[in-house]
Amino acid sequence: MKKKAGPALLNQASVPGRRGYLPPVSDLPPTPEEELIPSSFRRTAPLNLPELSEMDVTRHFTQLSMRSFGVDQGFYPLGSCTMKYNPKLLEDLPTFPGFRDLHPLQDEADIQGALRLIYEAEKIFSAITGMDAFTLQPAAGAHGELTGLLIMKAALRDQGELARDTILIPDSAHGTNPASAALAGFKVQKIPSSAAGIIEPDDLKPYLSPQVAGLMLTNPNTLGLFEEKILTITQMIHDIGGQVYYDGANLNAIMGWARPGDMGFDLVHLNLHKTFATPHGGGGPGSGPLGVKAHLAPYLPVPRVISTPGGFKWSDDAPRTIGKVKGFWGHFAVVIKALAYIYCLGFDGLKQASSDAVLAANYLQTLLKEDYNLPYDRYCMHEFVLSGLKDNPAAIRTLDLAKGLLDYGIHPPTVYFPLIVPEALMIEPTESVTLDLLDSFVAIMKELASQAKTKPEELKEAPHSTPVRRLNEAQAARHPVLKW
Amino acid sequence: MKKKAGPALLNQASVPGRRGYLPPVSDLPPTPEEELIPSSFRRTAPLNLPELSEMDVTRHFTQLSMRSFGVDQGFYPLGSCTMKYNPKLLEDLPTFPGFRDLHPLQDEADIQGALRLIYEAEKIFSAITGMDAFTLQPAAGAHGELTGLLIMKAALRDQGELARDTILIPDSAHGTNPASAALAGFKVQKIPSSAAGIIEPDDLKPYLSPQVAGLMLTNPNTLGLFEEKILTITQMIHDIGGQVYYDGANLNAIMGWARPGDMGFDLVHLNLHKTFATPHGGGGPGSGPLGVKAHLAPYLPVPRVISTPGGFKWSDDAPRTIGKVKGFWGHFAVVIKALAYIYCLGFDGLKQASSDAVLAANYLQTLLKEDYNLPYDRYCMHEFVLSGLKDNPAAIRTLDLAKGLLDYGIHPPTVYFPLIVPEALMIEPTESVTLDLLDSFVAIMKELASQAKTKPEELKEAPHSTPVRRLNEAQAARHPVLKW
Amino acid sequence: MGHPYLPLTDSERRQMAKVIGLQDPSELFQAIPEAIKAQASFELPARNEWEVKKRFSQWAAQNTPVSQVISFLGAGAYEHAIPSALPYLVNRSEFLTAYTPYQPEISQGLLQAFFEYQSLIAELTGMDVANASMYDGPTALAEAVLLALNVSKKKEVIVLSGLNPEAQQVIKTYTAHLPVEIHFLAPQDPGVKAELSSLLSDQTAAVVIQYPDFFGRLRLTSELLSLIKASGALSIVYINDPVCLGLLEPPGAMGADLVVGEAQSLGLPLSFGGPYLGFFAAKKNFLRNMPGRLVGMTTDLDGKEGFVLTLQTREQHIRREKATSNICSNQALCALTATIYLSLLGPTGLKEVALSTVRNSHYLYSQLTRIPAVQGLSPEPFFHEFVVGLPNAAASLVPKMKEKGFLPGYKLPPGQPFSTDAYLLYTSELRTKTEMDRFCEEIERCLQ
Amino acid sequence: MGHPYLPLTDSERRQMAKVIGLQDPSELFQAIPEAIKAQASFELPARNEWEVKKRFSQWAAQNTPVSQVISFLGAGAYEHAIPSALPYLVNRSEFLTAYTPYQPEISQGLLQAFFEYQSLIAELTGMDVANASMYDGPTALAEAVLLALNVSKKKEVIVLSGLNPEAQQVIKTYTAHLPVEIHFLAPQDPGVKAELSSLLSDQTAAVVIQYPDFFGRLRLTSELLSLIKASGALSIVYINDPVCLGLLEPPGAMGADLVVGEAQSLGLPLSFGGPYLGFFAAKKNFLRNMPGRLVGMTTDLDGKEGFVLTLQTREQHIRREKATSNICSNQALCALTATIYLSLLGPTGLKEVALSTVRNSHYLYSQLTRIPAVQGLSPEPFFHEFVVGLPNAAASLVPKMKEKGFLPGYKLPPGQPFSTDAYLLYTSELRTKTEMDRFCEEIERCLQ
Ligand SMILES: Cc1ncc(COP(=O)(O)O)c(C=O)c1O
Ligand SMILES: Cc1ncc(COP(=O)(O)O)c(C=O)c1O
Repeated sequence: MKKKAGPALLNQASVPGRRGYLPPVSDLPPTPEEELIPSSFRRTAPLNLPELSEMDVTRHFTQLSMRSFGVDQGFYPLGSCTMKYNPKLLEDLPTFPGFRDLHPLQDEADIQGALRLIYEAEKIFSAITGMDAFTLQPAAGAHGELTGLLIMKAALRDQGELARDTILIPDSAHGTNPASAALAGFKVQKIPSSAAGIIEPDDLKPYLSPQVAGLMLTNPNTLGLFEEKILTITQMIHDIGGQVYYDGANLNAIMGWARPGDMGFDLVHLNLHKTFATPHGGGGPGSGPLGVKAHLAPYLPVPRVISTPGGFKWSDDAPRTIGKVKGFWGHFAVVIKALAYIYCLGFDGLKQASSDAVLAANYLQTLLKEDYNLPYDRYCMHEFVLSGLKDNPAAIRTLDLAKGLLDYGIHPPTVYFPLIVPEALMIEPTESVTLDLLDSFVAIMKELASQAKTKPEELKEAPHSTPVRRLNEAQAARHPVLKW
Repeated sequence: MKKKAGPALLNQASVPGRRGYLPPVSDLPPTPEEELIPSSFRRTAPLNLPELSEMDVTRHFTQLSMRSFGVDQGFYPLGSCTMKYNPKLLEDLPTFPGFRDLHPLQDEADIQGALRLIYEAEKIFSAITGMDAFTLQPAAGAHGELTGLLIMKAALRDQGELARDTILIPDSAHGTNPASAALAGFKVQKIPSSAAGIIEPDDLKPYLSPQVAGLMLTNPNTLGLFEEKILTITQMIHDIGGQVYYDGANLNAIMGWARPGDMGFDLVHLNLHKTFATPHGGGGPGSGPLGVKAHLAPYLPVPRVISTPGGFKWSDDAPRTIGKVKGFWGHFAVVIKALAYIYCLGFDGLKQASSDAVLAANYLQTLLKEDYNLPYDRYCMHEFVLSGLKDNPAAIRTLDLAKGLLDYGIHPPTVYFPLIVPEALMIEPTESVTLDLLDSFVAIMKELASQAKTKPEELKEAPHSTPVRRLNEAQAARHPVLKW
Repeated sequence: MGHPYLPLTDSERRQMAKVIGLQDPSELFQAIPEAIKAQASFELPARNEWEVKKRFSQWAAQNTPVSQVISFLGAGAYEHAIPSALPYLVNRSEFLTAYTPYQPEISQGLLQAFFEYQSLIAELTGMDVANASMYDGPTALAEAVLLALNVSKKKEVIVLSGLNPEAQQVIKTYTAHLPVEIHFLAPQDPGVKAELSSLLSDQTAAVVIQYPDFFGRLRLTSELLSLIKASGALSIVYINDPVCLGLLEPPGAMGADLVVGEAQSLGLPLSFGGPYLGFFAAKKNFLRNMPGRLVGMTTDLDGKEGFVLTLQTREQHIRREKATSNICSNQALCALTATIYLSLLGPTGLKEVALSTVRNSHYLYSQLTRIPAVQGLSPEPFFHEFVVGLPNAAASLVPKMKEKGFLPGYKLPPGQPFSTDAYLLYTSELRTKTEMDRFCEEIERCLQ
Repeated sequence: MGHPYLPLTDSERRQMAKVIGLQDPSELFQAIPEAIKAQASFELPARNEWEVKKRFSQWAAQNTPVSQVISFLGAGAYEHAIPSALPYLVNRSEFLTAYTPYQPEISQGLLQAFFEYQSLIAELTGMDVANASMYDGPTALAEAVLLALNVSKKKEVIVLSGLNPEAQQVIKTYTAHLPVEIHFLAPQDPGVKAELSSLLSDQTAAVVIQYPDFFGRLRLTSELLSLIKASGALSIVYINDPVCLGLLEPPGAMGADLVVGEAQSLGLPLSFGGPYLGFFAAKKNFLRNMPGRLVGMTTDLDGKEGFVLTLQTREQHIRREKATSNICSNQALCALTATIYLSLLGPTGLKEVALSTVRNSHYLYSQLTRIPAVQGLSPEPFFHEFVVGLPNAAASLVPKMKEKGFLPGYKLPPGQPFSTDAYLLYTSELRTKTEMDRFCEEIERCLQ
């Protein structure tokens, strides 16, 4: 007898004849199927979906939720992911029937409020980033990157500059940057970070060739360090005719303090699901609006919302557009949430949020570097990267520390990223912290550091309190079982 | 360092200056308080409420929820409480602005839909119970009882029969029955159950005196047994001029199969939070509508909803009414849910629900009586009462069994009630079960029976997997700490 | 039948019947006399979720909720802004679908929340103890009156004027059969104290006073409470909108014995009158006479802190006819709602809401009473409700104002205590200056 | 400042700065050049929750949602009834506020749900494997086309007529910079097969066909797929409303290589176009070329069953520029929604919905085409969408019908593939006979 076992798979729980929902059905006389759809198109084998009652379904997914962990459950200092608190107001707004039940192809007369919302969101994102125009079409950060890179590509084609086929990307960058560049048909040239963890103009120089289409950067970078030479860097790229792309994943460090547009960036994507508090949903949906400077605005995806004396309208009038990168107009419901978050904080609040996020990161960095290696020992921005334990006779790995945290009800930081830091532990507390929470996290991290010496075997076996123990990932990849 | 500790009390988590919600505030010029409210009325000491951010509050109550257990979490065979599944549709309906934001004192013209709903609910409750009129005012079952007993009292007063001051109540009855009778100014006379667990007319006879105002009964009774002699019993009470009250807590056993009105009952309350699937909310709110036969209808609380050619109206025209038993009109939002549940099932569904509830109870009774004492060994209705283990060398108590179930993620049955069964375990599976669920419950109960012999000490120390172990109730009562 | 709310399938039913030894589950109903069974059926088709939703939407659409108009209607039920976070937390199914926490080891969350609720109510009211909830304000008050009668063994209760009419009626109903006398004071202005002292005697079990009263008046003073105490009677303070306590002196600090009331305004929607939330707070010497459930702090076998239902020997399931009350199901989820509301608002938020309502009411009163045809009937200090006379407007006023999108308050029954066409107006924190100014203009127009 | 979304207080900030060794937190921003800082500010006041809610309510009120009218608008986004239980479960904060389940030990719930999603999509489409979601249908299709190009190393793709126009545009955008040719077939009727065989060559990487197509037509047959296979090209089937698969033969059973599409109709609201849910299913030989996340079953140290993200070496965070796709955040919560939707509906429910939409569409088509001025343009077998010509109605039709409370479908762009004023109409399971009859009457009246 297994005590408190997890829920069986849906198909195992299925019992023929059970119903979970009686849908509304056509009230027409029941014409037989075969008179409607020729038999050659109809299913031959029965459809093998689970058959469950509403209670079965509710308990199943409730129990699954009880084996999951979100920001509402506890501290989630997952670096690069900006796991801030998601205000509940945001969840209410997209359920207003005027938004929820709005069809994307309705007439302009019936969607004035929605168009207004898109218009306002684009304006405010421009103000926050210092860009000239925005599209809300991209579905997530990586999709924003792709959109931006396709725009760069299209502009190069118009300029007859297709020989510029290389994008420069720092070695600390997120994997989506090179992947997006490749998808947009570019080659990727890795740029090394300096010993100080940032890009030195001198280090960049050797890579500046006529093949360079542009540079992708996030600032602060994935080490949590502000690229101090940013004005020089963007200038250098512009000087050779390249564009500079800002990966907005780290915008939470600088809202209200600095704008990518003012740093010289030509394109910026936002991760609404990071910076603007829309929930991550277990992996998505996100939203990755892309902003550009005026010279690239003609390439933005269509349609665009324009304001006219007769009201808001869709405009397809963009001969140089790259076209559409997604069905319809983007993750509208996610944009609603982000916009509401921005309105609630206002300029001062956004600035304070960044200030708090940076303060919290530095507070942790100050206290944790006593026991953990801090490869770049300077003030960080919203996150910082540790490199394993200082005093580590038992060779405890970052993975062990992460699993150890699970037993304290804390979501571990990002591990083994960025790739340039060995045994990386990337910690981003965000502004959604209290001093108590930070202090208790420090205490737990210190406890783990001491356990690493006193009970290393226990730590190597962690976690101990989760529904399953460490899982065999090699087996999963060697013998993929991807469905029941 | 406590691993995964529960959340601190709100006041302990409070930090001065923190805000959880910025309410909308008056946009008038800020007249100083003292000009509005004389200082003698204003607070002298500061108000010591917790100061928390929205995240703090969300995490606090989310973590509290994670230390609680409802029907959605798992099996809940709590006898007498009818812990059936609460369909989610029910939760949606009261949030329609037309219901949620309706003020109880609005004009009749503005509340026609609400009055209609009350009218329809009263009609349908009458149809289900076989009564002539209903009031929705009572807040819960016990309140329905009080209302009914006050009506009986008022009728006696009108008949000059105040010498009838005694209510007969079986020894198996729920505590609210005698308590309600006392509150309504009656004396309580206990009636013994027969060896077969029901009321025998011959046993009742000795108690039939001119002092008897009436009899309170639930049928099936709290042992889960149908009072087979019910027609004789109600006749006997009527013959001596008494009224018979039906405690509707057990109506889930007989919906569509039998109606209290047809059994001879004069008054019936319903527990919408049991029979009609409205959630229990951790103890309430319930709703306890009271139905009466025509001769008692004039005494029902006011106002009543009446249907007129000009629409639905409130009527206070009831000279013999007992008045109001509650502010406004009852638990309107709970009534909405119950009515929706009834519509979803229809007559056939209600009848099937009772049939399934009874079938499930008998299935468990059949399988559990192998290892547990079954004091009344006959077909039960929707619930049955076991009396401890059959083979019990280690003197394992019902309490130990209950705590043992907690380790399997199952809510224990009701224990030590009804009072007439030693070591009672009162099991009510309801219709919200699958055969798998029942079989796994039986397996667990058998496992406990075997543990009682093989590992009695472990069972006496159960639960082992809950956030706290057995709690010291004596200490709590001896040294009451009722606030922080 | 395959119904979403009935998980068993026909084949499972057959299997189960077989195990029991039956041909058919219907045999289980053989104890019911055939004559009864024959009468049980009635006509009611099953409907799917969508149809039911549609029907209720239609009924909802036949109502005009206050959120669609500009409302000045209070009179015992109060519109307030409800924080978005609140329903998300209250509706967590661990709370929503749980029963009373009789099994403390898996109910620590609910128990802690109720303990926190008790603490917050005690703090708000300034009292020693509070229970875990009552059905609503009026029934909480009725039970407080019964407590006073029981404890004192006296037979008279004095109810000062200005008590919520619903509460008055419930007190009457709850005591109609008892050999006691409830004096409902006529609302004499001024002279509460004088009249009260003339009525108070050593036969007085308790005096009931609402704060602020039904007409918004602030009449509770420590002096009045001392007078009551001196007579040997208990003072029972009734509060209908505890938001006021963000600003007002708590009755406990003035010496009240029992403070009970209606806490709908702490985050519960209007919902056409219910469910609401009764609260019950007392000085500690009445602890063992209190109705309702109590949660206490204790320790587990390991000495770890935890919570349990306690002092259950007062309750019906143990003490039966000798219990302090018959209450069993209470308003647990509503108490949780109030706890979350207060946690979100904190002292500053609650005070802001209270102050906004007062600021609005005083502005509106001053603007309305500038209109010649409007009579100001709230000369005493008032909180967020006040009374004005709108003579000669009578029948036509309300419909006219409703056409303009206003709910102009509660029309007081004629005579008592105001002689003219008197309206009771409430101003929530949601009302804006513009709305109030437009309201005054329209009232003036209507009265011309 | 005390803001609900900013838990730190000023005093905490001071304390923290001190620990770091700072006078003021702003010193942490000294790395930012002053010139940049000076430009950063813009005008935006903070607003409280209530004000924000009000503003969005007003904007919502400026829209006319399909739930307020009788809509025949589909064309790629489909109105369906959404079970009440669905949002309660999806919005459990453990799901809603979690990140991608990189830590499997505390994410078994999410991982199991995604595993179940993969299983259900594979079952519905009749394919070997499905990933854990894509952004939406059009991007899923674009990635399928890229997969085919990459795997085959060929340079041509044929897109049969009747592909959703949004998807057509996204394919174009995703491939514009590549040295490949995408042939969008002109919609010749009949003759798909003939034309396709003339175009197919050993240079064809893939053929894309929508099922049912944008015009509701059922054109996918095993024969067609065999023809494609014989040429050495991959077949990519695009599905825009998987509800259809409650009734229709799954493309996998007919031999499709890749089946991708848009699953908005599985429980996601219209939401003005997003977020929706792309799905991606394939024959198992394409497993290691698939984009997106995959969840696999494995065991833990004790041999207990569990779930992990697997085959991550295809993904960007490991393989960087060599990854099969750049996708990182996907549509996890939407995939969970579809999983719950399918669990609630089951095979019977899904078939009922599918059958109802077809029954309605065929009835409406037959009733509309009885009207002399209406031209039936869907002679082939069609599913829940069809095309009619409403010549001479042009500009005035839509406004007139909207006045009567109808959304009369999607006006197809002129010319392609229909020469008249053609409208594409969708009939969800929510449409009733009465609604459709009234609609026909009004159309007839409009056309007179
Ligand atoms: C630095 C950085 N860039 C880009 C991304 C990709 O964003 P998304 O997951 O929204 O596609 C991430 C997400 O983790 C990131 O951290
Ligand atoms: C048999 C019986 N009668 C009466 C009641 C009291 O109902 P309520 O809790 O709704 O007041 C109960 C509740 O447990 C009960 O089981």
